[in-house]
Amino acid sequence: MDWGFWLPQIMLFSSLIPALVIFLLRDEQFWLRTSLNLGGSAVKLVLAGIMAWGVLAEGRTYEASLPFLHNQELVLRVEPLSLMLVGLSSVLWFITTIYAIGYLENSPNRTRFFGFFSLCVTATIGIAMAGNLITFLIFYEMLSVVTYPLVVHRGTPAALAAGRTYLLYTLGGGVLLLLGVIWLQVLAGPVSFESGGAIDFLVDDHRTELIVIFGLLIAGLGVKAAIVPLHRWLPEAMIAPAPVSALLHAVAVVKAGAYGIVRVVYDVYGLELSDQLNVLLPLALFASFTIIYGSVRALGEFDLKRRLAYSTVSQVSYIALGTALIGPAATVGATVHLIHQGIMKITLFFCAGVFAEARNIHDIREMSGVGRSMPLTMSAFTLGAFGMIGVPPLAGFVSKWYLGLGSLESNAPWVIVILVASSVMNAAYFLPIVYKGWFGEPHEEIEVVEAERFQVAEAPWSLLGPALATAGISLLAGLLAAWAYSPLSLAEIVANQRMISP
Amino acid sequence: MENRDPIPDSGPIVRVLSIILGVALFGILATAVLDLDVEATGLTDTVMERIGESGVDHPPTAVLLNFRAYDTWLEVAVLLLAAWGALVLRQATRLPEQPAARSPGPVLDWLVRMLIPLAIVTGVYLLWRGTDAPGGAFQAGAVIGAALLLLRLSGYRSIGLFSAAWLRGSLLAGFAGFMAIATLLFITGWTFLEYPPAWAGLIIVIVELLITWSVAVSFVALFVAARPDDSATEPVGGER
Amino acid sequence: MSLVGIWVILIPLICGLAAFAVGGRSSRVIGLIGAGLTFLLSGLLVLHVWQSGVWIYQLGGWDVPLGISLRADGLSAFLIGMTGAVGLGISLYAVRYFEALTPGPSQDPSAALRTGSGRGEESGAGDSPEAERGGTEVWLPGASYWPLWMLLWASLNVLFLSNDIFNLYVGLELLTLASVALIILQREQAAIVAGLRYLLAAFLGSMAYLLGVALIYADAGVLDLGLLADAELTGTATQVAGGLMAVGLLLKAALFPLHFWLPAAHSSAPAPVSAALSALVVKGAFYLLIRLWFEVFESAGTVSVEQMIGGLGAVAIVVGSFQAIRQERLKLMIAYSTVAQVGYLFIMIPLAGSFGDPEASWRFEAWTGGLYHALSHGFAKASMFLAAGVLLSALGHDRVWHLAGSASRFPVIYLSFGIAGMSLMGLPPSAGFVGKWLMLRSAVESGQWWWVVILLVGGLLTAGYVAIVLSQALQHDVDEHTEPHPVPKLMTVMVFALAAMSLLLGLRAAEPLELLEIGAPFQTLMSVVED
Amino acid sequence: MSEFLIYGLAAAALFAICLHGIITRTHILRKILALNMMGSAVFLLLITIAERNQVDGVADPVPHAMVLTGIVVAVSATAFALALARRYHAQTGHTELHDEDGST
Repeated sequence: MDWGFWLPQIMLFSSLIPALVIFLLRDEQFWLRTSLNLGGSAVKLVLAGIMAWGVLAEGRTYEASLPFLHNQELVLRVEPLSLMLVGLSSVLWFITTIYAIGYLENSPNRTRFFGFFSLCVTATIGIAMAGNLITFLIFYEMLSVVTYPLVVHRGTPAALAAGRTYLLYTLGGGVLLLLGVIWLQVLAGPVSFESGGAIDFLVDDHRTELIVIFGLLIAGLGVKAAIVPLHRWLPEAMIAPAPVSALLHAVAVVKAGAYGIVRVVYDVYGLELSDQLNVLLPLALFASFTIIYGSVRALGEFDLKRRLAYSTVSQVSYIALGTALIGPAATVGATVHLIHQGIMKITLFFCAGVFAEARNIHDIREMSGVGRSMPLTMSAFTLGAFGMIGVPPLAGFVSKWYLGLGSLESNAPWVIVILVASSVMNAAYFLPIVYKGWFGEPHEEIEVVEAERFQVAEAPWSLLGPALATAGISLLAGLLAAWAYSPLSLAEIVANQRMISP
Repeated sequence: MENRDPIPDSGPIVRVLSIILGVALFGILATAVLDLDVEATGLTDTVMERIGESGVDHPPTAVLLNFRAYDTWLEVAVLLLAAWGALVLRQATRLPEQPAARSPGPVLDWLVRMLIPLAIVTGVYLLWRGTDAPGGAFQAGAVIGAALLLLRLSGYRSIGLFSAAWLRGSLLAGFAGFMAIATLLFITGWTFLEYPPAWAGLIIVIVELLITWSVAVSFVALFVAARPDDSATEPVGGER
Repeated sequence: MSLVGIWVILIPLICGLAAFAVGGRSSRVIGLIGAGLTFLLSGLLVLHVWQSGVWIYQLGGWDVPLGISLRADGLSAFLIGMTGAVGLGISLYAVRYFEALTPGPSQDPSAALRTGSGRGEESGAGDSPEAERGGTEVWLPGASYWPLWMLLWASLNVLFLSNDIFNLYVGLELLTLASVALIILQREQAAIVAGLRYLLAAFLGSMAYLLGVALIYADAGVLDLGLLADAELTGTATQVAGGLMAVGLLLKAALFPLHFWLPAAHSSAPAPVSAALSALVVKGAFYLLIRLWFEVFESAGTVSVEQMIGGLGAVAIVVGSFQAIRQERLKLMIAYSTVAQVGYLFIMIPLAGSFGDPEASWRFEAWTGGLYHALSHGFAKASMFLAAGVLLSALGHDRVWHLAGSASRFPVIYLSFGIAGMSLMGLPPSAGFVGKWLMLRSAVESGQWWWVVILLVGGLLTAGYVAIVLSQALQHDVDEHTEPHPVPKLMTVMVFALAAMSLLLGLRAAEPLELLEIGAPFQTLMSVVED
Repeated sequence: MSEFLIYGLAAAALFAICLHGIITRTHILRKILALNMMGSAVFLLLITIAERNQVDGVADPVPHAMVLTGIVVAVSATAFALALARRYHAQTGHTELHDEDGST
């Protein structure tokens, strides 16, 4: 049996099949559904481990090509860059599944929720493993569609309105991407992802077209990556249940956009060609503006999830910014942030969900003193927040460090200013929460029962555990950054493959 | 329809536009007609060369029932569908008797007694002539159908006598008979819709007979079934 | 094996006639057998063409031009295959659908399915004398449905296989009459008007087509498509004939502004009939137009005419979609969606037409893209109409604004609706995406940017009406006062199966696309050039 | 002017007139009649063609056959349309096509 061919497919099916079976179940069939979910995500996790071993230790590449159109195949390929997103989604899906089971117990329409949830993971994994542009496009669009039912899951008018906004943005982005992909394929034939890009032969005859296509592709991807001015759907979509916000809107959906940008710049155009076409500076400017704008807006939000959402807007653009800088350190910073941002942000969203569930806290002004009754949750939150700010030795620090190095390498010192400004603002919107949570006076409602005032009353383990786990991972990712299998090492491999002399 | 009010037609603008359209269409069609060759032979020679193999002498009949039998077969299906559609419209499996059966007057009675046999003879003659002169199943069917209708209209029992199965059988006979013969021959190894040369004449006559009967009954069924149900004969709420 | 092309016409006819002859409840057994066999035969025909290439058969053993020939190339097989699969799905659905209509001792009369004219429903029974009902035999809509549906199916196969322009006229009429008879099956007032209008429009279309046939015969002296294609006609008479036939077929295919008859006709019929009309019958006229346009009138076409037809398609997309968004009844919305989707099909004409380089590969790409879109629309639209039928029979209405919250009661129905909607929007992974992808590629390659814009905007407009339905259904507040009637599971399964097909055909399009290449008009053009 | 052209042009004119009738007449019966007549125009053209194509006094039988087939088809459609129209009239009392859209 040719494992290189089958593993990527099994990887897809490990979430697709549970999704399809779950749709056939009734809401009450809790155990069957839960075992399907956990089983699927466990299988996926194991497969991701096997492939990580294969890719990192044995230098293998897993690839499956399936016929699709004339001379156009669907390609699933696992190499270091895809492994980053594959690994991230597999680990986080497993953790989020546990969290979601705890979170959605007894709420209506669970079958629908978990079915679409697994479909979203399938789409994300597909995006991660896409070996050519059309495969990427297919899963990218699939992700847009299958997230919609999750956004409107609560079925309230606000959720439906958010769903409309979401659809409008993502479908609109999809149209731009589709046009870009088709145009590029018409010029270049089927485009597969190759380190360093494979379309430089077009530059002499089709320079302007290539620039326009780049704009279309980035605009289409920028919607999901929430680059200003295409970001508006993200805060709206926070109406969704916490596991959705956590996995999808902190990780899967925005990462799909950011990952797409990384792919387009590195593996479709290639840094050299992108540089030659002068398209990187505009991308860097948009990304920088988004970083600042997101932070400023986050400062102004008092709803916890919305503040986190604007923080996501800001943080995800680090990836685009790093991609737009030429130099190995910047590449390392950009790709490692794919993972780091995901782990840190999901921790924060998990905690936000816990606060909302256990204490009905939605506004940060209500968080005063919550650390006293929920110290573990608050610790996880603190770790996530410090990571976001970039406090050493947490994961966020590593990302920012490499991005800073990269900006020097590529003679763009102004980027340092952006990074510093953003970190200051990160601190400005996270530290007050952390401070209040630990040291603020507990809220009146909790004061009602004086005896319980300092009593520890954490949320159930199914909610707390995942938050602690991801917080731990984000700590380890920073501490063990030098380990051969850390995200950082992986990012260095990725960067080495795509290295060009600046 | 009982409406005797002047019938309003479309307004002047539509009329003018329609006239312009009509004139333009005529212009276009006339150009096409003028473009056609005034002399040509079409498929005349081709048909005449092979008519000996067809089993009949009259060229159109040869084309209809042999060379292009497929057309004819399907056309019987079209008629069947129309009659059937009318039955659907009535939601009935058989047709009613004349609602108020009244005794025909002596003159009508005499006329009917004279005309019915005459019509049947005419029909059979038309059918018979079809092999070597204009005529054939449809003309014959129309005449016999008219006879059935005449019976009905003058108060005799005709189509209403048919049981549901008989009615269906009669409507189906032409199409199904044609199909049965063709399918049997096809199963036994002949090309679909090919007749063994020796039997061609006979097969054509059988098919024509069946079609005649189906055509006659279909016409009557269409006429009778088109009549709305008696309870619904009066317009609901009058005109407009 | 080589005779499967005959059987695929004969079997539905035989079963239709048998169902008619038997009548009553047993007709559905025969109908089902017919559907199963026809499905199998359609599959065999596809296989045969796939393996042995173009199939030609001289009926009655008379060579053309004297006789009529049947011909199955990739395109015919493609559409017969689609008809087979969609037809089987519709048939299985219809078994249960019409069962519920059958008055029986155990059945609550109010449980009868409604076709949803939305107003003034006439009591079906009791307004004609008992004697007329044939004693023991009772009038059953199902008993008439099966034979008519089998005949409709057969006439589609007749159409897809015929290679003779006059025979195609007879086939078209067969199709029209079967469709109208099915529309009026429950003879609600709305259906009668719609059926009458449809019949008149189709009749007018047939007359235009027939006049075209007469002119062509006068000019070329033959009726066989193959011979006509070889004759490479270019004269004025041919051009006029082509125009007449095209207008006639456009009327039957309901291209804007000749679509006026479609929404009422497709929405007032019983659900299995609506599905067949929108998914299959419209494709019949479309198929014939494509055949004639690219094979017979190939050399007579001009860029301006092609662009004009494409323009009508574009207007159809925009107007149809906006009308669909405005509709308050689900079935009407779906019917207007057909108007818009038909517009998509006709964008193929300018793309595959004579714009730019006549030897360019984009022409073939657009041709396959348009046909793939037809395929995807076939499955997706059938699923949508059947889904609407389920909702209508369960809730007793199909008013879009009163579907709130019904997604939790009919999850599979809405899932299928969503999948079918994806296919209509052209979102991957779906068959609609493949069609749209190919057409877009062709438009970009040939530099016809205006069609790119239309194709993309059309997808978003489609999303508009699909999202209206889904967001209503996903609402939390349930807008329902009465418990919905239980709906047989098989109906739901069929809705899902058809939607799933529209998805699966988008995941593996290589083989169907290869099938289309067999005997395709552009290939013959290319081989002629090579010689 | 040859006989062929006279009849051919007459057929063309009849066809155009019938189209005018279909568009402008609102009474269903008249529409149906106009459609039926339109068929006659086509049949006239076909017969003219058959006459033109004659060889040794034998007219081309193929158009003849087409006319015969066409007549049956047209009669069937006409009869069915009439049945529908009568039903419609009985149900509504209208002699013109009406529906929600108000279009004709």
